[in-house]
Amino acid sequence: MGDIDKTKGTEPEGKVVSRREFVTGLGGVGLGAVIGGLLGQGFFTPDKVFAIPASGGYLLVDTKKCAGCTSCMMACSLVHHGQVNYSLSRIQITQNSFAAFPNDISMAMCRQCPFPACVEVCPTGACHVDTANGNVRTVDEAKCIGCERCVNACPFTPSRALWNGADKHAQKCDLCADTPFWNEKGGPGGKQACATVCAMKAISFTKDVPVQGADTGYNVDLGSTSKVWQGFGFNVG
Amino acid sequence: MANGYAGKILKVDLTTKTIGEIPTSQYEQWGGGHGMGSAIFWDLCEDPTVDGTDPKNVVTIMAGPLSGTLASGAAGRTEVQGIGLQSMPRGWFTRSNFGGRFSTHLKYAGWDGIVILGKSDKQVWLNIVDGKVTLEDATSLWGLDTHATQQKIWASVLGAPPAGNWDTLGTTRDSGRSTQRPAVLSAGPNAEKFGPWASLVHDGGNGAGQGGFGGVFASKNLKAVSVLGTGGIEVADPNALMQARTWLMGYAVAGNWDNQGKNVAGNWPLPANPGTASSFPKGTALRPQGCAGCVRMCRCRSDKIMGNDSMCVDFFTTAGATPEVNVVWTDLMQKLGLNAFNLVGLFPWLRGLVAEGAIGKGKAIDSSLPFEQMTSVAFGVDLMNSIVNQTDIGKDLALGLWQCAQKWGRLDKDLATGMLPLQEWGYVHHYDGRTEAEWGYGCLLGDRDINEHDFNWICYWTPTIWAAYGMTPLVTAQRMAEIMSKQMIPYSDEPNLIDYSDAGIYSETMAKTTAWHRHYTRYYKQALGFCDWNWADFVNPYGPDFVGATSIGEPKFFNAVTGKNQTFAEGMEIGRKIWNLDRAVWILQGRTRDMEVFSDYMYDVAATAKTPGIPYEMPYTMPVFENGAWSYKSVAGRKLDRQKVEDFKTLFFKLEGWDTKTGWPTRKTLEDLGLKNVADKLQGAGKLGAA
Amino acid sequence: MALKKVGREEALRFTRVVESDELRLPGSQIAAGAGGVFVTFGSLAEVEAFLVPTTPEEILASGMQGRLNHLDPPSLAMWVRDMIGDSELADALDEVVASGRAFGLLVPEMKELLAERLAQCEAVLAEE
Amino acid sequence: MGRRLLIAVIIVAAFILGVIYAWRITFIDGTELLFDSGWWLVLLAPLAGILAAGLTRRTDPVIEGDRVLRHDGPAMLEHWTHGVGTLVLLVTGFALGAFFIPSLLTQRQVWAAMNVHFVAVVVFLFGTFYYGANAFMSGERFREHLPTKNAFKFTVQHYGRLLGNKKYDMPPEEKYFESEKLAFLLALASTGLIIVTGLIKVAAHVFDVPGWVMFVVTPTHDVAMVAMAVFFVAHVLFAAILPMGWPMLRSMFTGYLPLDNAKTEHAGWVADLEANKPAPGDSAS
Repeated sequence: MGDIDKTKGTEPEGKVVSRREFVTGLGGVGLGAVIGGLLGQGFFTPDKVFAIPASGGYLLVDTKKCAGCTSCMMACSLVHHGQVNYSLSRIQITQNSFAAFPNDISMAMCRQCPFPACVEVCPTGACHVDTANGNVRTVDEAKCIGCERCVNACPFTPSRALWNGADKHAQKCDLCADTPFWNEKGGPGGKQACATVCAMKAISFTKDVPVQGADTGYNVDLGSTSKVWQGFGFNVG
Repeated sequence: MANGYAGKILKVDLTTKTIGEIPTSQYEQWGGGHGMGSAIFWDLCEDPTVDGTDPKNVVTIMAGPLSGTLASGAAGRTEVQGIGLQSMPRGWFTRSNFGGRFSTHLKYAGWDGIVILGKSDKQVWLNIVDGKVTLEDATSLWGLDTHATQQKIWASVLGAPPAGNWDTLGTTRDSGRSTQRPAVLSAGPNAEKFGPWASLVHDGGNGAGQGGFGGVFASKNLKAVSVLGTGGIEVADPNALMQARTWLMGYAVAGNWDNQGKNVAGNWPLPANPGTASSFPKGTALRPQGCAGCVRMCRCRSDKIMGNDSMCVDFFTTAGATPEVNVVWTDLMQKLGLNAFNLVGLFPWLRGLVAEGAIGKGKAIDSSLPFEQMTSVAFGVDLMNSIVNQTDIGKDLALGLWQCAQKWGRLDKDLATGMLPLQEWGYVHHYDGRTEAEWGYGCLLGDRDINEHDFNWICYWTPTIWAAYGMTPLVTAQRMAEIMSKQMIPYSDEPNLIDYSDAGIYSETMAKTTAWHRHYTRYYKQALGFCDWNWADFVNPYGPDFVGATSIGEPKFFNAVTGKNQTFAEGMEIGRKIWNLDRAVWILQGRTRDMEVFSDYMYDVAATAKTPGIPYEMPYTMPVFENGAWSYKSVAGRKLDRQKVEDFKTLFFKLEGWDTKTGWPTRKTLEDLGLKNVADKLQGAGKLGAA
Repeated sequence: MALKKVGREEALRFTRVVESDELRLPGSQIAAGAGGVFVTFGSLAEVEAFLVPTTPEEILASGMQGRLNHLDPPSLAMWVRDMIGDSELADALDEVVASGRAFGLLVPEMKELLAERLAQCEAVLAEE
Repeated sequence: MGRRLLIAVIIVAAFILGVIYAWRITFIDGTELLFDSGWWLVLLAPLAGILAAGLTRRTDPVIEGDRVLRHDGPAMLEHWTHGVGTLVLLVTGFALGAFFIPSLLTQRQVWAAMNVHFVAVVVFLFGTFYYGANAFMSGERFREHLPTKNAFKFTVQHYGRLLGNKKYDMPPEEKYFESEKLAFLLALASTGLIIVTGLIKVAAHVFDVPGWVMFVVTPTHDVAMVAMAVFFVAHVLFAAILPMGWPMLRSMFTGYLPLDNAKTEHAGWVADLEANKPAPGDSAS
């Protein structure tokens, strides 16, 4: 520091640290602290272990009972968003009239995975396990930054986490824990709109972890034991 | 505005290739569907007297406020209107209606309906993805069947065959996404060549068959309409809609799976249960399949891709033809886009001609079709192909049944005997106007075979089946009459509305029944889209004391979705208004009272077999009120009396406020309905009814 | 009930299809959705195939797909006697009809009789 | 001069490389979000700015013959880092889709925009805190930006004249126009808001910030962005688009303003400099 520091002149008498010294110190020390901290963390703290509680409930679907009426999709968007809208539905039914039963319909419901990739990859904790609602895996819209990692991370097709282009956030099945347009208690402890409106009883709710079957659904039979069902003679379980 | 409407109606002029829109609010008073369609046709069709193939013909494909919602049965229907090619002596302004996913996607794409004007100079198909509407080249699709066409269009809209993944429609992150296949409505191969037979087919087997709209499409050089919607429809009261839905499920198997004591087989069944296997070969693995938002699921999909989405008369059958044969015929019929109901009438006619020795190799009507094996797969296949390719008798049949009979010089003869079962307007006999009066009158005073089973299921089918086994229904005829009178607002004070006795079918009460049916179906079924196999729900095993959902259910859904506060009676009044507007169109087309007569066999031949020496009557048991008491009685073998039918028409016209001489509405009637402009136009044409 | 054995030319007669100028047996196939159509039969085999034992519950539970294949039992007996010339079968049918029960309840027995006769004829014709 | 150019080149190169890296990383490895992996840079950048300020020696404005030294090197550094950073932040920010505005980017481009946003954040924070620290050290460099009692009178006079109203003559503006000083307040406020809310948004990548906080923070960030955009557009308009600003624009590269231009535009300031009393901002020569 070759030249004369005039700042002293502007300092009150008796002051031991000049503003410049303070600024320089703050910058230097802060810089050091952050880098040190980072290195320290890098070296000494072990990687965070990813461990989360199981969901308090699951949607169970029987693809062979699905009639493809998509009422579940309409109900899902209706109770969550106040509108009927396939693209906002957290359960997706896809069908092809020209395919052979049972491959003509697939039911894409969220499985509330034990190790939810969508939650794991979320950079901001927006996609999280909602401990207040039976550990259902859901998205806190306010925290979503729109990176769509959850959408891409879902191992199933179509992705169970979906992008809401209108409100610009990801969303997924919350087992109806948060349904502002429906006067029913939802969530693992309550009712689910899709199961409520399903005329074929192809969707039901269970609290025990179902056996994760193929992408098309679980290997379950929700109806054929019913005498009514048998009366129709579909020749399928 | 959360009222169930998308807010705009798509207007496509094929001549000028211009895409426009009409604000839905302009037609909201008509409810939707048929009401809006008729009003739009009235406003936009310069000349309703032209033929259906004329570029001036206006075709509307309408959804309604309930389309795409959870309003069961109403969510999935789409109403098609325009001047048809099928009816005789002229193509009346007519309607047809199909199920599936089409109106749902139309609404989600932001449209309450489609209006098609003019004629394209090139073969095109209409591509709708949300707000983006384009006309695409259809030359490569023109000769394809309806199924192939749909699959080609799916791949074209999505850029690749559907993979069940999220497709981004548009380029940006926030443009719409969907996992769904576009909903496509397609005409058959070169449908212009067999117009009166040509239907419009959506998915596997949702067809708008009657009227020949496939031919109308083709005449406009339009092959298909595809729509994919990634948006939504805001509902006025979502919670009320959820409640209405679960409430209605209580009236169906859907809400009573565990109710073994009351299951359908053990009690009075519903008009539509989950699709049944009875039309399929034994052992076929099936799923029930339903239109968007349904609770009934009346169709099936099979493990052999047979009869997918088809139902009812799609499995048109002829004696001895096994299900194995029928499903093959059904799928071919759907692919070719042929009207199943014409085939239903064609078979008995051909059988008669064969029995007469009038048709066959070297016969008066020369044909090399294998008539010796009419129940074989081959016969049906050859027959249908002959119509579509205009080969053999197909080149005459393709003109339409009536026209063909005329060409063969058989029309009067075969209509007199009923061997050619065209009950009225050249439409194939469906339910028998001689016995089930409201059905016959409805057709005669309208434009087509009504195909509305509201009374049919409860008053005819169920009693008849029980009677065939020597049993009576669990609901007495008297109880049935009580229940239905209560529901048949505004005629609830009339106790004898379902009296099908020999006297009853000509009575003023039957005029009221017929009027109620016309008004109810025009609004609730064809404007709001309530499905024929869900509604009217008069008598229901799950309802309190067997009382069905009708008159409570319809407004419940309508009000939940639209936020309006409409009563059932107000809806019936809109139905009357629509019915009068349609009447006005027919009148401009040349309708007069004296045209409204059944084919001769309805008056001269009882509903009996035509085998001399062997008496036979088709079973027909219905409720009658005779000698002060209700009962279920066989009314089979009844003929109609010409004069009494004419007297009935007079009663009916009086009731409707129409000129009894001409059957034309009076100015007062029209103005009371707020149809002054209609009255003026009729007057201008010199066709206003005299007060 | 048991029908007497039939000889070869009887078997040929009973299994014949009536000529196009002969009387055919009328019946109807009525369907919930599609309405009713008249049908006629020219042989025992056709009639046998047409008769479907079922119950009203089954038919009604089939919703719009429900169908009833119907013919007039006395006429059937008459036609079998006059056109097919099988008086024994005709008598047996008359006996069934005589019970006065409704059509639907007669179907199984009528079908059984026709089937039995047709089986006999088949067996006889198969011998040579 | 050479040293200054070198620094400039280095900084510009670093920035460009950063942007390129941000873009490439997005398309090579779609899971890489710099706000995740590099959040700590967001902490280092301001501290680096502060430290740099502490080590910086300033040269005060002085008349050299027919030109006036208006901006020393550090002034240009803080201006351009802050300015270019802001520009990139605004562009990427809007591209990401503020409020109800839909993003016009594909999913991948959204990633890229986020990563480029990150790089700009680092540059912006460095520059902004570098200025902040400088201002902190020399009250005058801060004060000279603040409006005086003349604010209203001068502004009316100044722009009245610009608009060709002869009854006004050019007011004796200081180093900064009174109007600029007014705008400075807006810039100050919006910058402050953006930085605070922005840091919270970054923190959300590291800590579990409650949803309700983000519910407030995100819209606030957007509002501040709009305010900043308004200021930015006005600034560019007056300083770069309109011809009257061109000499000033040039001086932001050369450091010098033609004396006569300064005399007409900043009479008050030149008078001070000529009066040769300790010039305003003469706190660090």
